[in-house]
Amino acid sequence: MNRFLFFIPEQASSVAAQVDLFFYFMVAVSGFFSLLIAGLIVFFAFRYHETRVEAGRPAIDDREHATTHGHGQGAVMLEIVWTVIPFALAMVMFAWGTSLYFTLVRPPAGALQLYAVGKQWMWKFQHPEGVREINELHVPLGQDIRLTMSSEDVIHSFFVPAFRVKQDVVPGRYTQTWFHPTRTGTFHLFCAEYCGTQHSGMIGSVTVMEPRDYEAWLATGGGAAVPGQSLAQLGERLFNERACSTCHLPNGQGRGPSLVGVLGSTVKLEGGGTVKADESYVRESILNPMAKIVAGYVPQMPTFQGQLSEEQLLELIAYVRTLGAKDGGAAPPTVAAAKE
Amino acid sequence: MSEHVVPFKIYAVIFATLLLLTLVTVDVATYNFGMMNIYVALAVATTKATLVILYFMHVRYAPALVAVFAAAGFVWLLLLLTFALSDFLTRGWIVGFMG
Amino acid sequence: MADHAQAEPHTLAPHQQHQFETMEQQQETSTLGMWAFLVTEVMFFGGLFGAYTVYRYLYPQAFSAASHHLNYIIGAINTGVLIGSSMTMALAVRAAQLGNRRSQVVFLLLTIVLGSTFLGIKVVEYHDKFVHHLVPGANFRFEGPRESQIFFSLYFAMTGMHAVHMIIGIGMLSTLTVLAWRGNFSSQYYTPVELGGLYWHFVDIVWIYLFPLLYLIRGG
Amino acid sequence: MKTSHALAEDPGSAPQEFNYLNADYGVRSWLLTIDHKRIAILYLVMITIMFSIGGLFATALRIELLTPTGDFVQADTYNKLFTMHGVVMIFFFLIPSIPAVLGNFLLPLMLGARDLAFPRINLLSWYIYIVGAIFGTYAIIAGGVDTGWTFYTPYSTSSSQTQVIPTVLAGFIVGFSSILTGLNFIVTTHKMRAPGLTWFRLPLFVWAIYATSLIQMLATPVLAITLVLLLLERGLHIGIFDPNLGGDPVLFQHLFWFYSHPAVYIMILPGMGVISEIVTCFSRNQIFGYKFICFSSLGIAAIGFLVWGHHLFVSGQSVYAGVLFSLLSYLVAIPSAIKVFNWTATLYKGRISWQTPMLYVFGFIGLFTIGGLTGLFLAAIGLDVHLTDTYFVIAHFHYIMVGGAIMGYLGGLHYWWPKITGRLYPEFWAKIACAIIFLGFNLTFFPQFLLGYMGMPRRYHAYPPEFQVLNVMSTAGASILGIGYFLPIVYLIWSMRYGPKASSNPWNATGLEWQTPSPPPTHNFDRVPVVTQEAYDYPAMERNVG
Repeated sequence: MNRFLFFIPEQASSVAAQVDLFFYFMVAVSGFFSLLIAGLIVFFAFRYHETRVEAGRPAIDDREHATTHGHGQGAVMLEIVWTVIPFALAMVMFAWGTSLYFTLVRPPAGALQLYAVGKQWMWKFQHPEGVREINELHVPLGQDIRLTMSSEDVIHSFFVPAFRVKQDVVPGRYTQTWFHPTRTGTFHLFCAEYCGTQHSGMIGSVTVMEPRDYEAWLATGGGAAVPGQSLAQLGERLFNERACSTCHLPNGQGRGPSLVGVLGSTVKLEGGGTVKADESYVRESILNPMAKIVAGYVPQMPTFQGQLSEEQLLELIAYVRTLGAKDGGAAPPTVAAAKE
Repeated sequence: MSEHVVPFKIYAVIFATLLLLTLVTVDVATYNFGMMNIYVALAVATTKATLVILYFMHVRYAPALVAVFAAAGFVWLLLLLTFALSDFLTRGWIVGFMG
Repeated sequence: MADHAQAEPHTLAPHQQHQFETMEQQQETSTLGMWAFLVTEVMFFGGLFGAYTVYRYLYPQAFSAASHHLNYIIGAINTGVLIGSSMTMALAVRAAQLGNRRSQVVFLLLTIVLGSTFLGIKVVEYHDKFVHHLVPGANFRFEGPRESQIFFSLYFAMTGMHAVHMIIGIGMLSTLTVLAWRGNFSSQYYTPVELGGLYWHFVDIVWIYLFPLLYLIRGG
Repeated sequence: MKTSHALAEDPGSAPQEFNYLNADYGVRSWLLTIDHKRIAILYLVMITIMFSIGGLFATALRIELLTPTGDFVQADTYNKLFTMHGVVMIFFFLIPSIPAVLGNFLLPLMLGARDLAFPRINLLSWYIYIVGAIFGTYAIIAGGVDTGWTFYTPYSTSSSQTQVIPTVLAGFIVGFSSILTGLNFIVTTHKMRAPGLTWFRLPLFVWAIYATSLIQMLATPVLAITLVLLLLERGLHIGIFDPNLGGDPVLFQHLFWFYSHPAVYIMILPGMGVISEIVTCFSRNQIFGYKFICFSSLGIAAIGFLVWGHHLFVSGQSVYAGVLFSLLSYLVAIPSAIKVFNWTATLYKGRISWQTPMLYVFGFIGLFTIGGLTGLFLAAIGLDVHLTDTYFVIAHFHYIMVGGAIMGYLGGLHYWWPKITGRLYPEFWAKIACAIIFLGFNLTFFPQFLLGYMGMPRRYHAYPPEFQVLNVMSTAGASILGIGYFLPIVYLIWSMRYGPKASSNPWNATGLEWQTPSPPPTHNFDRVPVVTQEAYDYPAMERNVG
């Protein structure tokens, strides 16, 4: 960035340049209208200042009189002009802004799936390979990255200015965001939703690495302890430990419905109605099993409210995800898979 | 003070209708019409409220301005409900949410 | 821009306030003011109805399950009682319009009695919920969906707010009864009774919606 | 027209006569008054105090932000400061500022009425305001509150350890003051107009106040009940907003912004009304597009109710609801644009004088234009993702509320000061103050747009060092702005005693309020005025001068 545009943060994601382009357009339009209005006011204020206009100047002729009164034909034309032109411009802004927004909220298929949990006042991240980080997030360059987020306490907001992404992290459900880093380096990570005393301390960094370096980093367990088990493996262990596996048999013959291929499918509910089985649905079904009963099953599952941490829930979901779709494939891509 | 004095008979008829509608709404609720139940219940309630407003509250005999005021609150409440629901009804629609 | 044309001195009728030109203007203004107030009341309850709508949409099964713990027979009886009180209130206003002091007082008293009956029945219902641990908070116990507590929270918030309005209404009616007894109103001036009536009918309307929304979620 | 012209030349308009200020003496005569003009003065005193308190909080905030590490106050103190700055400025200053002071004083005068429809309710509103202020002050003294003025759940209900309950009660109570004021104004406008004063002869200030009052009546009760639910949730944990019990915190945001976005228009619409009055008077011109301005006020009030979801673009609200709210937000921009163009066109071929109120008009139009246009950035849902909850938002709404609403308020206060007090303010000092405020304001808030795009989040006690230069500029601007605000308080109080006596119509303006002595008698008009002409017939007045 040159020094006149010092306030444009680094463009480190695929959408950053698009957002900035739209921003320049907005600045140009607003700048034009601001200068137009300011210029007219200054011009009129001098041109028609009382020292330049005689008091009791000759009566204005009728046509002009009507115009300056704001209800002649010319005046109505003016009103129409300055209603229609701003309206048209507003609709252009709306359309542009909305199409940009759809880019921002739709993660591309096959994105690398990472998890984040916000709590007062730190960010916890989990990689599918099991590596955990606090307030630092390492991601590979040039890859779509999807972040599924929840909060343990109050509302937080995941904000990386260099990526131009922001998404509130809401307790009790999952929200998501995605980005595609285009530049290696370390970038600010902020919490953007006020969350209490150390709100301004809930900051961290996102480090974008060459994929090769990222893999090496993962292999050493993020430079920390021994590389642990993958998220899905941890989830599978929980699935057995908490005896989920005794009822949710893969063949659908158990007391609970089979979870094979459930994530992403549409589930029929008892008493009519369906629900799209996303991560929030799986989460709700674990914590509050009575809320939505799958058609043909008896509501008998105990609640796990207060017995599982947000991280454990994410592990379980990572495991359920590996149970795959009905076509049998589609385990979440890891770095290696996505690179191919 | 030349307010319209409503005849007793009209009050009596309205009162009887209100009681009848209460019985109707209780009775209808014992059948399961699925989603229709709530619509029927709300339709009956709205009918009752309209009767109260028009006759007991004299809006039928009052200037148009009063009728506008009487309607305004309900219209605005509908705006609140509609636009708030625009969020909750469409949350599940997100295309490509699962990636 | 203006001429000072009207020169007649500003004399006030017995119940006329200084800012009004005529009694008629005063009466119309007061009525409009009451309606404006009722608009704000609709929006006040509107927030509760908004929360109710959203949660009923989100948790239909929990709401249905919880609603079965309300006695709809009692609710229906209470609805009848309240409609009856609206009827007597309307008749009290009519008596005021006709300048009939005696029936005015009688109907106002009847309205107070019916209103109090409603509140009495409500107390019995609240007591029942308390005994069965259905009051939201630390002592809430419910076999069934967790969100049932939200239903009961809204139930108490809505009916409680309604009851507060009833209590205010009864206080207001009592004042009106005393004034009517003293002969303050005539067929020429009965605005306070009329305004009291408008308020009372509004409280009735709120209940007309609360009853089916809270008590009658039987099927879906 | 001839009548008012004659009045303008009538010097002093019988200074010996009783007016509302000297009709009665003593504290009791003020505290128990039901005269709308005296109640306006009571409000003026209170909101000036509140503005000063809110200003002190702002000063502390700006000092704190001089350095990146945040070493002037602790983080918890900083959070309380910005929360109380917001609560005090919004609920206790901006919302009542123009309506309860200028509106209260002027509405009956402009309508040719003796008083508002319900004078006692008017006094009651002031007392409710006082009770709210007492709760607010208690909350401050008892340690303050740190939730932000938005009281977002679940932070406010289950996490914050501060004085949430008294603060929320303060907001709840003061809301009823606002509701009753709005109700009073609505009924007054409908029922108390002088003979001949039809809707399209009303001054535009009345239209603006009417539209404002509609919002106060329809939106504020929703805030009230939402705050009740918030109190219940905090006190009893009943689940309505608690995600652990199935509640949805986003629902709170919906209900809160159903009030709080229209509340923005409660703050700015009256300012727009003031501008319409002043711009036509000091350009000696008929207002351009009278009806367009009327309807744009109503349009803003109506559409303004349907845009609240643009505060929730990244909150987890549905994508489609977000798009809908974005579209409606663009629609509400159009009537504001119409107003700006009409004011500018009013200047054309006028005979403009640069009195202080007119300088405020110039400032208002410029700053409001920037504030409004940057609103378009935030309404663009794709751009809002980057900008929301950053300093860009802070800059935007301060351009509207400080650059717009407060400039309008100060302009109106100067314009009607001779009517309110019967004295003229010192023109020289007033112009100096206006210039200082304009410069200080821009220096304070323009850098914040840049900070916002750079990514500095709002409500940050400490920040990365690269944001420091702009923050120092902003603080420098704020100290200039502080001086600018201090000056009017001094010279206006001075003028009440030492200012030259004002005639009944010092600006030679149209409008019924100028046809009664300055200050007006208790019952406003000796005889009920009859209106025979449209508002703002300045050209006819000009011809008479010639």
